[in-house]
Amino acid sequence: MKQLKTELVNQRKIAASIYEAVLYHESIDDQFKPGQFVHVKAGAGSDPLLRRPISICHVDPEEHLLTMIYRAEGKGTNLLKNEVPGAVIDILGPLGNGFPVDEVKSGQKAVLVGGGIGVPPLYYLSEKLRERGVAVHHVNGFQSKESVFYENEFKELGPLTITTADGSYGESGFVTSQLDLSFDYLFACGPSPMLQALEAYRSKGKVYLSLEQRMGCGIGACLACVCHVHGSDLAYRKVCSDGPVFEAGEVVL
Amino acid sequence: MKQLKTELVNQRKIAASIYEAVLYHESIDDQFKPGQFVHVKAGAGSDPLLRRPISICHVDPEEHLLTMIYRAEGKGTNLLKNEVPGAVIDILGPLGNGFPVDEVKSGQKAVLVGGGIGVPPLYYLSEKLRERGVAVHHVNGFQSKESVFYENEFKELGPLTITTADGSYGESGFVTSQLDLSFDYLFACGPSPMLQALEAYRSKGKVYLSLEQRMGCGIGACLACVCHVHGSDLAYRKVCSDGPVFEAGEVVL
Amino acid sequence: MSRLTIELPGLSLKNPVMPASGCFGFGREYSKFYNLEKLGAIMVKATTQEPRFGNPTPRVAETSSGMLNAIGLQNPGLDNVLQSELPWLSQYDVPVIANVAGSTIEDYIAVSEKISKAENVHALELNISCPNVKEGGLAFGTVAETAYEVTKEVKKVSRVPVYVKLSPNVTDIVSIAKAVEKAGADGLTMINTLLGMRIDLKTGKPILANGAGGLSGPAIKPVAIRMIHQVSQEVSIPIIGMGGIQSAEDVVEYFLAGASAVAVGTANFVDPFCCPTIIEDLPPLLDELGVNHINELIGRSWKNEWTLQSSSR
Amino acid sequence: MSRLTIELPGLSLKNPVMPASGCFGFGREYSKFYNLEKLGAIMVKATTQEPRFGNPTPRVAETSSGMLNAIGLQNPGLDNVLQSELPWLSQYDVPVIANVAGSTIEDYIAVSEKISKAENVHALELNISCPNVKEGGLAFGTVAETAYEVTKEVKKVSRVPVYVKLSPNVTDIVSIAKAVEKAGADGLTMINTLLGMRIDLKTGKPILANGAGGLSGPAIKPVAIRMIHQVSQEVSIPIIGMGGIQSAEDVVEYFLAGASAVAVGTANFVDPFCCPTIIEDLPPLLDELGVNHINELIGRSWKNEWTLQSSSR
Ligand SMILES: Cc1cc2nc3c(=O)[nH]c(=O)nc-3n(C[C@H](O)[C@H](O)[C@H](O)COP(=O)(O)OP(=O)(O)OC[C@H]3O[C@@H](n4cnc5c(N)ncnc54)[C@H](O)[C@@H]3O)c2cc1C
Ligand SMILES: Cc1cc2nc3c(=O)[nH]c(=O)nc-3n(C[C@H](O)[C@H](O)[C@H](O)COP(=O)(O)OP(=O)(O)OC[C@H]3O[C@@H](n4cnc5c(N)ncnc54)[C@H](O)[C@@H]3O)c2cc1C
Ligand SMILES: Cc1cc2nc3c(=O)[nH]c(=O)nc-3n(C[C@H](O)[C@H](O)[C@H](O)COP(=O)(O)O)c2cc1C
Ligand SMILES: Cc1cc2nc3c(=O)[nH]c(=O)nc-3n(C[C@H](O)[C@H](O)[C@H](O)COP(=O)(O)O)c2cc1C
Ligand code: FES
Ligand code: FES
Repeated sequence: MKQLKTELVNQRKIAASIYEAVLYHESIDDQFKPGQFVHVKAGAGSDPLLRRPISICHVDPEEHLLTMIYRAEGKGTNLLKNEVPGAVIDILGPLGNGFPVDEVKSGQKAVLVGGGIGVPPLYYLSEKLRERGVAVHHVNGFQSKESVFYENEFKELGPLTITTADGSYGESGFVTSQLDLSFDYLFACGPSPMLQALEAYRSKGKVYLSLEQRMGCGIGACLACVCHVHGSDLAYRKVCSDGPVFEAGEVVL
Repeated sequence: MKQLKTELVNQRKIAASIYEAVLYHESIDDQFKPGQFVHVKAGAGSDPLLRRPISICHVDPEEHLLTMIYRAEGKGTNLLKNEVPGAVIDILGPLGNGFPVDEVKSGQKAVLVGGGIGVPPLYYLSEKLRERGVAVHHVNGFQSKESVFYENEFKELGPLTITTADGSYGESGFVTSQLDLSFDYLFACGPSPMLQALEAYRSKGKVYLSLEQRMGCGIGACLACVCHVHGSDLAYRKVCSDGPVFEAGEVVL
Repeated sequence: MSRLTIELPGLSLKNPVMPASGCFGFGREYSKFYNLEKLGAIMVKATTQEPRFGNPTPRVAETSSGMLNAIGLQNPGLDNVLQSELPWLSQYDVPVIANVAGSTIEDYIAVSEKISKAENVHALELNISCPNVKEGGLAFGTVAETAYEVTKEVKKVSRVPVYVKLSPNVTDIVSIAKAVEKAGADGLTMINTLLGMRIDLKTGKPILANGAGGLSGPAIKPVAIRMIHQVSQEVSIPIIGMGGIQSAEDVVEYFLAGASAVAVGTANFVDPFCCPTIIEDLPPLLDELGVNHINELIGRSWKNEWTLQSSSR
Repeated sequence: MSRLTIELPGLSLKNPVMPASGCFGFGREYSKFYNLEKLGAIMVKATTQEPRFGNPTPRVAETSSGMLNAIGLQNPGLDNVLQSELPWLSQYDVPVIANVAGSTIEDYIAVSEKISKAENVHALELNISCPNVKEGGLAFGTVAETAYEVTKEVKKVSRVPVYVKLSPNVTDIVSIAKAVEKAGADGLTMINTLLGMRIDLKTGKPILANGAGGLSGPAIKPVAIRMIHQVSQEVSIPIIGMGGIQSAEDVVEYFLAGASAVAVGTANFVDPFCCPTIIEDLPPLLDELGVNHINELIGRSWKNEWTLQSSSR
């Protein structure tokens, strides 16, 4: 974990309210793993105060570039989207424990399921799985046509099914309607109801879910982001430092 | 008075901690008068919260440009100095009542006395007096050599005496040590002790002083910036809207 | 814009947004920027029996997302307000809420009786919570008994409904709110400023000449929301909420907490056009939230279990 | 760095900067970023007799220049703290201040007695002001009599000096400070968080699962400065100040107000290196202000009429 004053190299809008930002810092390298996140400070001054957790979407270790994709929603992300190339973006990272890439073997089959703004970390994961010779199938769900992003990027890595809740693009409905696939591993990131629905797929293979939680510190000190461990009133995990990726069945969603 | 989202065209450091910023907005014209000020919002978000009053140092009505000079001291001005060309700077202005330029007649003699960051409005004043054919003499006082700015700019408008408190440049000591001059008008802007010392020159001619006060609204509504009127417990003037320029003897310094 | 109308004791508001007392003078300055009739109402600067110069300067200091003020109730006094300020304001068709301050109960009674007779004064706001006057003000607002007393006496003489402005600088705001309700208050306005201080590193002394001052602005909004959430569940008189409001979103948050109207103070200094802007932004925001009339939002955070719209990732 | 040393009851501090309770766990996480021995002391997370899971999530919400938290005193319980956390921390040569919480006086006594015997615990901080537990906590801190009572009982059993953490959610903080001083407290720590709330527009409900929570961060600094300015003039025990500290300048402001040491809470979340950075920034700042030793600054805002340095335009 380092505090890096990165340089914003490039920023563009890639879908409705969705922005892709590329950051440069000489310390950015392959220590930044799929499923980990960076904690981003938006704006100078103390309003907004807290950092924003944003997943790592892609890393170029040679050029020391990190790509993140975010939805401009509230105060912090709306400030971020107004930053211009050359601006200094203060990030902490890499934080958390990512997906267990090393566990998956060449030739195995992985399904990657993303919902909305949960899609970005799966891009980096897919890249790394492909490097290992894993067959990757993607199922990405969005609200509507306007919010779809990275369609071509994912297609280059493996088959892609897109669903939209309003049926305006790809298959109509939720990602879970498109999951009659066999797999060795299922990796998912998205809204809680989606993750809850995916817990059932544990019977079919190994399932890893990336969770979201409101955070204070992002490094495990403040206990803002805890979740219960199944079968105990007191045992807990911290999403920021024990997760955000957990094996399905470990923690209560 | 208008709220303008200006564009920062250019910004440069011109002395120790002193910055010159040039703003563009199509509404900037000669309605912006010498001695008036603009109320500048620094940073996005609500920290810092209040606007900063900064004097108008020069206006180019054809190009719709406004120049201001400020010292990066606290939270707001230090944010401002980090803005890069292209940034949007939100200002309110023009505010307040400036120097009575129209009162001074061609051929009359004016002395302009500036102290530190009180110097900038006198540049614009001097330009306007020159246009009217007034003979202008400048006396600008600074802390030390490193903080001197606009020496050549002032010299082009008329004789200039520079004083520094530590004697590292120009005459040693305060501006008041360099005022054995005759004048019809004396205009001054600078720290309170300087203005208090200049009140005595009322015997020699007309004296107008530009005051400073911590402000809330900047438009006369909140009563943050009041000063007493001589000879009354209750009568008052608002520095923001009745001033910042007052004739010496009107208000209690 | 009938989606924004609100009926409160003495006040038929075309919209629930009004400038807060002390942050808008008597309206003269802001009338140069927009038509004051756009406002739901106007809460004018505190009026005392005699003219007051107020505290020495500096009277304001900035804090993170807030500001301190110690104006000290500067105002031209009751007679001048009645003869000059209120008649000037009467050219606008907008209800005025007169803010009444004093050092003794007698002061409050005297000012309230006379000012409540002014034609365009539709309600009084009893400022029993000003932190910036040594003699009284705050003390009235921090003790339930005196708050009760002054409210009751003023109710006897006022020709118009009486709103009482509560101080947040108390251990138990609910007990004070209940006391003034029992005394006959028609409504509450809350919150006044939190007591705060800043010290100048260079001089080693407080920035404000007065020492301490009142903290306002976005910094105090969560305290106000919490107090309104508490109080609105315990009283049955309406609340006009204030503290850090800057946007239509903030207004909705106040309504959800339990306010029936809102006032905007410090934000006027940052953006003189903020009140009309907020008023314009409300209808589209109601659309987004799927709400027909703003009054459906009042107290929804505690009233029942309905949900405006489920949040989606 | 001897310009920064401070002697307080039980605490010989190499510098006056320590992390605030609950914002630093038991130090494990931050020990990965820097050597904990750089710190003046460490205020560890509240310890209760039994382990606690705390409140449901969401437990934090952001506000302008602040944040709300309702962690609910999650901690592994006294036994685990004694057997695991404190021994782990003892590898660092840094004094520990143990934060003690409970629901009854008996809880406070039991935890205080045992935890004060731990070798590296140099002082206790009685958390009688936590806003996030229903049963007690805050109530102890808002009534002078109970604050007196709990302090007195704990003093009887504690092997180390006792600091009492004051709640800002009170009408009269001076009376509470005096009560705990009279009960034998060796020092005060102030302030704990202000009670606040934020409501989610989309759901219409409070963002925090707990409803209300404690407001911390720069937003509350002016309230803390005001309270320390008041209290330090009325008691003769030292004060460890906290609330919104982010920089060396903030530390000096606290000293001028009357604090003898400071704690940094929320700022650790924004910048995990903020404590060592502040400590490094202090000596040059003292130079700028023409001050030899930081203890010369304590209470200077009210102690006498000297001026640090005249401000120049
Ligand atoms: C591990 C992790 C990875 C994430 N990766 C991404 C990503 O790659 N792209 C992306 O767009 N979003 C991602 N999110 C969600 C993202 O953090 C929030 O959308 C963002 O913090 C909202 O900030 P804001 O300024 O828009 O909203 P505001 O409403 O201003 O936020 C206020 C506060 O609430 C917190 N908050 C609000 N919504 C969320 C949320 N959904 N999850 C956690 N905290 C929240 C903010 O961090 C902040 O502290 C991730 C969240 C987590 C926990
Ligand atoms: C009419 C007028 C014209 C001015 N013109 C200029 C100018 O041309 N160039 C320039 O450098 N400065 C000028 N000043 C002073 C300038 O406003 C302050 O230096 C500036 O506000 C400080 O802001 P900050 O962010 O650096 O300091 P901070 O300490 O962060 O400011 C905190 C608060 O205090 C106020 N404040 C602090 N110092 C002063 C001060 N000296 N006067 C008024 N308010 C203050 C700020 O406006 C802000 O509200 C002028 C002041 C006035 C009243
Ligand atoms: C400069 C200033 C002057 C104020 N004067 C008064 C006043 O005269 N009477 C009063 O009841 N409240 C007064 N207040 C308090 C406001 O009406 C309001 O309650 C408070 O500022 C919180 O709202 P805000 O955060 O929107 O400013 C004043 C506030 C400010 C900032
Ligand atoms: C997440 C969080 C947890 C806290 N937990 C405790 C606690 O366990 N015990 C305690 O006495 N104070 C606790 N506090 C209060 C802090 O110690 C401190 O008094 C307060 O946050 C003000 O300081 P700050 O503005 O620097 O954060 C907590 C604060 C935060 C933000
Ligand atoms: S965010 Fe602080 S422990 Fe996870
Ligand atoms: S700054 Fe508000 S009246 Fe002058």
